[in-house]
Amino acid sequence: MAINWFKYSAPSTFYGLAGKLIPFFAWPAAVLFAIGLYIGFFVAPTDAIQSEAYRIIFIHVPASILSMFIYLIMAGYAALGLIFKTRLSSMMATALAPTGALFALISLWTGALWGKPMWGAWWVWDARLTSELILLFLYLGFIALHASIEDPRRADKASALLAIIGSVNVPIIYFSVKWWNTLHQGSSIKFSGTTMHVAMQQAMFTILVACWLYVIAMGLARVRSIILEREANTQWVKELQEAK
Amino acid sequence: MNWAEFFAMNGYGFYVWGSYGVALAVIAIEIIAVRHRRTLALRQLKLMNDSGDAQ
Amino acid sequence: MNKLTMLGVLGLVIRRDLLLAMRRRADVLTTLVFFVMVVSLFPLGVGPEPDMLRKMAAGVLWVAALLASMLSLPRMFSADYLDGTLEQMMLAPQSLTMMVLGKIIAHWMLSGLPLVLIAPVLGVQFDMSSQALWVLMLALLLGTPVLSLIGAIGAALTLGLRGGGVLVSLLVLPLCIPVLIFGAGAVDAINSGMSAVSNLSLLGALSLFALVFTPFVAAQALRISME
Amino acid sequence: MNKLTMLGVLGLVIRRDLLLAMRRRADVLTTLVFFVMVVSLFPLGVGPEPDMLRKMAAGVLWVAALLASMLSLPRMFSADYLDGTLEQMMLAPQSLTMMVLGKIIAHWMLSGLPLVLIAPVLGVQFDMSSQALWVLMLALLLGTPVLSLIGAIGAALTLGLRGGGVLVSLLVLPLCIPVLIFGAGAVDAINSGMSAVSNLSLLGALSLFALVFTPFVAAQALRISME
Amino acid sequence: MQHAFKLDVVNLTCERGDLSLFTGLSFELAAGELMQVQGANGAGKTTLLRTLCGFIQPVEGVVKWNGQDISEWDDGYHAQMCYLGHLNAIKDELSALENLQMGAGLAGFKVSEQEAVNVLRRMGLRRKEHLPVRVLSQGQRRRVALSRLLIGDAKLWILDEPLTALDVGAVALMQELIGEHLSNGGMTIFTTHQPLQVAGVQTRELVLS
Amino acid sequence: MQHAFKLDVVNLTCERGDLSLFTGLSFELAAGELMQVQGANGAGKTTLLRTLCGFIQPVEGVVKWNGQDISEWDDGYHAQMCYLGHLNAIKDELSALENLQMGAGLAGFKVSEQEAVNVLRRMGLRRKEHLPVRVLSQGQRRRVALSRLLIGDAKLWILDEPLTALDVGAVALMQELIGEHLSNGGMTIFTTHQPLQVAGVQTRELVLS
Ligand code: HEM
Ligand SMILES: Nc1ncnc2c1ncn2[C@@H]1O[C@H](COP(=O)(O)OP(=O)(O)OP(=O)(O)O)[C@@H](O)[C@H]1O
Ligand SMILES: Nc1ncnc2c1ncn2[C@@H]1O[C@H](COP(=O)(O)OP(=O)(O)OP(=O)(O)O)[C@@H](O)[C@H]1O
Ligand SMILES: [Mg+2]
Ligand SMILES: [Mg+2]
Repeated sequence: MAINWFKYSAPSTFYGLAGKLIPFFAWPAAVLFAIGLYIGFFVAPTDAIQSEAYRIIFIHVPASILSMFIYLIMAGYAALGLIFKTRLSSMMATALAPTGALFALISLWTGALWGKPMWGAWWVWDARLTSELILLFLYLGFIALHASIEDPRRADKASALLAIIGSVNVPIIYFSVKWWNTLHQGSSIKFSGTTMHVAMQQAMFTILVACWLYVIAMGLARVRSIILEREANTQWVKELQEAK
Repeated sequence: MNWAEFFAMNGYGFYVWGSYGVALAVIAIEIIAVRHRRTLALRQLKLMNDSGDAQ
Repeated sequence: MNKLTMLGVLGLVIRRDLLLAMRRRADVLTTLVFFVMVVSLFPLGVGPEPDMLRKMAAGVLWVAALLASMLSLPRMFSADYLDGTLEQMMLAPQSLTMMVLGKIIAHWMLSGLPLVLIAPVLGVQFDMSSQALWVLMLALLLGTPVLSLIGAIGAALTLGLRGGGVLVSLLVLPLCIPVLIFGAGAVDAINSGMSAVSNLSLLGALSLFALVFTPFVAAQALRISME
Repeated sequence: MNKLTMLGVLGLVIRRDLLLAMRRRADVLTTLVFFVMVVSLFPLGVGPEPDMLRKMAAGVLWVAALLASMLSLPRMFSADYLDGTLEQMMLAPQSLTMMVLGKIIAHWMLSGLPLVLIAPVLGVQFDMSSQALWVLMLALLLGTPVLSLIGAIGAALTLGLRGGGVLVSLLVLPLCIPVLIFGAGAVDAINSGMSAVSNLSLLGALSLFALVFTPFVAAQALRISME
Repeated sequence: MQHAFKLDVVNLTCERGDLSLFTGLSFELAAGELMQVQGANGAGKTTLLRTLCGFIQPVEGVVKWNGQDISEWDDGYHAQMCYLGHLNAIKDELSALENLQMGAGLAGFKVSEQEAVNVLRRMGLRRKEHLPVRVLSQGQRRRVALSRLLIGDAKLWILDEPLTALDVGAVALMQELIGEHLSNGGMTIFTTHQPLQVAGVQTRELVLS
Repeated sequence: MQHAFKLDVVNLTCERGDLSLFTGLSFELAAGELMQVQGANGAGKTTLLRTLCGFIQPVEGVVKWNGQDISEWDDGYHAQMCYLGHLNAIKDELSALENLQMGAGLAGFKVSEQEAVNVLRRMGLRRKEHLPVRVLSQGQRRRVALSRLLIGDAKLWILDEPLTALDVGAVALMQELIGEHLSNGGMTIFTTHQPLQVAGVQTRELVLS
């Protein structure tokens, strides 16, 4: 059956669709979170080297991975919006940015709390850590630019351009940071390469999936508000039952 | 294993619970913020609808 | 009926500037993020050795705070100048000094206070001890108002001049060097096991002194710039 | 008759911007003096040990160069925007990309080039070796154009926004980090007895890459901002 | 109100750069009077009005309010005058309503939301009260600025090209407002390149070179 | 000059923010014609003129120059038009003369100093040619901006409130200039809140809501 994608890319149709979809992502996310945490804390055994501290990994790694993926998806949506002038994709980009920034923040925070017992320092200027920090700056730049421009159409286009340039730059930044760090040989501390227990892998993977679902649910929920704000003057929004 | 031991996390309690606590708190805040934004949007709409009818 | 009390004027101006800032929250955040960013650039330029970073930390944080305050200075009066509001303020039957003080306080709350609050997090990145972190915060709390107060004079003098942004830094930075020295000195003192009290009390004295004299001077500077 | 050649446009815009800058020499000087001042603040904040200063030198100089360029960025388009000249430029029957390139080149000549020339003098203050000074100059010569080029995009995107000054740093600084790393890296390599060639050629590559792509992107950003 | 209000300009001389704009200018303005300052572009109209406000120090001569030099008045002079220049003195980020309330607050008045809304409606800004001023057109912005005249009880209005960007309806409204102000014992001095007639009042004309 | 010049506006719809300003607007303008866009403050006059320049993308409809959509013209359209907006597009630091020469240069013309001085004199700026524009009065600055019209051979003039801040003499001059432009086969579309009559030409009127 052919689905009319264009129909769903109109904010008016998508608004309702998103509303129906949210529970299908939100509830599984909550359940998987719970399961993942259970496995992580009660099934997975204590690590030989890191003792209990390693359990931070179950939230740290998914948050790190997602913060990077969300940037790519956001830039992709923004580019779509810029090139094909589909308002909905621009709105999706705006809706995803805060969640992405949040995951970057969680990654930094949990990483710092892990680093203290493992390395004896809250923070070291390691390549991975540094590029994660820069990623957070890129998110903040995107959000700040969008927020500073009153006219939503201009805001969409301008921040889309920024996101695209950012994603071209991310690899360059990543490699330069990596190179900078290895060149200096500053800290002798490295990520230890322990092989993981199956239960550990299961816990981490479950939480990763839960986070994915959570991101989707959040994106949809936020985009619904954005649609309401931007289309406030259209007939269909005025006729919405919720606004009565 | 008893609960006290569990929460102590073998001396790493502060780090482990600090991570999960903040992560969950941040997620909770985000959920609240998204809800709040929707409420605000709807309230604004209602205001506009009402004033529009008045005119 | 036509006169507000001195405090009334002060409150009105502060409320007004905070309201305007709330309308563009991005403004407040940008100063903060700029601060964070400048501080984080240093390790990238200097290299990641923790030892060296720890030694530099106080200096870097203070220089970054100085720069962040400088950058937010031009905004103190320029928007009001460009749209004519400043003209109207000078015509208002109220004390201009009080209005200027109000604008300075609002400026500090928006540009100085956030730096004080975020500084410990950045200090941690440089591996500072927790005692040093407390002293750092205290020093910033006492020192940043001086930056806003002295900065107001610079901002008033460069009003309406092109290139004002950099020009104001040029005028104000040299005057703020004592703040930098005492501020960074306080942290260094703690690090080398001495007491930070003398540095901190010097900062406090600077702050009080500036509070008493600069608003009046800045008001005069505004009058000169408006002629 | 009505068309200038591409190079004709480029030359006209550069000449025009340089003429304007000459009318307000203060602008050019302020960027330079800001650079000098930031660099000189560090020894005050960090303390005078020569060993440590020598190690920091390249990093501090590069960070200061980055900040000085950021500060001069908002001026790249904003004056033309505010008085309507930019509008007229977009209506001119000439390639906007070329005009933007002209403005970028003029900006670099006024804000990047002076830094390159003064840097050795400052390097001496930090007790840098003469070889390191040469590499520093070369690195700045290759790196500062990138700052102007990427900066142009930021300046165009934030055109007409309040708080533009800090906002543009926020957008552009993270993107300029590779320049900082390679630039400071080149000097460090020399200092630790290695060759700076790879760092310098990476900088050159960045420069070329930016030269090819950014003027067009900045022109698009301008169009977006003018709508 | 011990005595009627009066503005005296005695033997005023102003220069800008090395150009002498006017010399030995004298006139007085009493309650109920309307004066138009005329002159070609660059004649010095704006300069004169800004001198009356006290922004510019005259090279020679004095401006007196109720017999006393304005530079010797405390804030008493400013409390009784209202100046409207080329610039609108409104904040793009604030709504028309907030702008009016803030402006009045700085001038020392507390204005309730209802009063402010009424004033804005009178100025033809119905349904624009809550929009940020940024999105208003040139003429609408000028109207917001002008609405400040209707708040407070300034006796002396000093208006520099008040009709700029105003459409026909708004011009008529301004004439009406100035008429009311005059009949309440106020006085007005203004410049404009468009004709401005107020019913029942003889406009005095001051022509600069 | 294969055929006469023509501007067609077909079924134009423009929105600002969430406000629909005009819908289905159509008209055409031929050589020698003069059109005044009228409307109250905020009616959308500026928006219309900026759409004709191509700054604003219309929500619907097209603007055609000589039969071709202006967004499809390369620079050919811009070479044949001259827009003058609310902003003067002049540099405070430069003298009137330099401003004129630079402006012409960007538009692709080389103007000798003598020609430029003549144009400025025609605009009533004798003896102001070498002053930095910063010190000129509002009206004098506007005159500098307007003098750009006299350079080059744009067929289509788009003028947004050209008479702002001009005194009576300058208004008369503008009427004369527009008259000449029209009789040379040019066309003009403008907005103004002041009356503007050109001898021997019937002004067409376009009224926005
Ligand atoms: C780009 C973002 C990041 C990614 C993809 C990431 C990924 C990972 C992964 C996969 C591990 C487990 C690897 C192993 O066991 O060897 C790990 C461990 C760790 N991460 Fe991260 N991380 C990121 C950012 C951070 C940050 C920002 C911090 C600190 C602030 C941090 C601190 C740590 C620590 C302390 C460990 C444990 C190291 C060890 O096992 O010795 N990470 N991270
Ligand atoms: N971003 C926006 N959001 C909402 N309304 C807007 C926005 N931008 C412009 N407007 C409205 O668009 C209308 C048209 O403005 P425009 O500047 O075209 O008017 P105008 O006819 O030139 O008026 P004037 O004679 O006052 O110059 C105004 O009512 C203005 O309030
Ligand atoms: N610093 C200066 N140096 C030289 N001349 C100056 C300076 N400042 C102003 N002028 C001149 O002073 C004159 C008076 O300007 P003013 O703004 O008062 O004129 P105006 O009557 O308001 O004109 P308009 O009708 O155009 O607004 C102008 O001719 C201007 O060129
Ligand atoms: Mg004037
Ligand atoms: Mg208009």
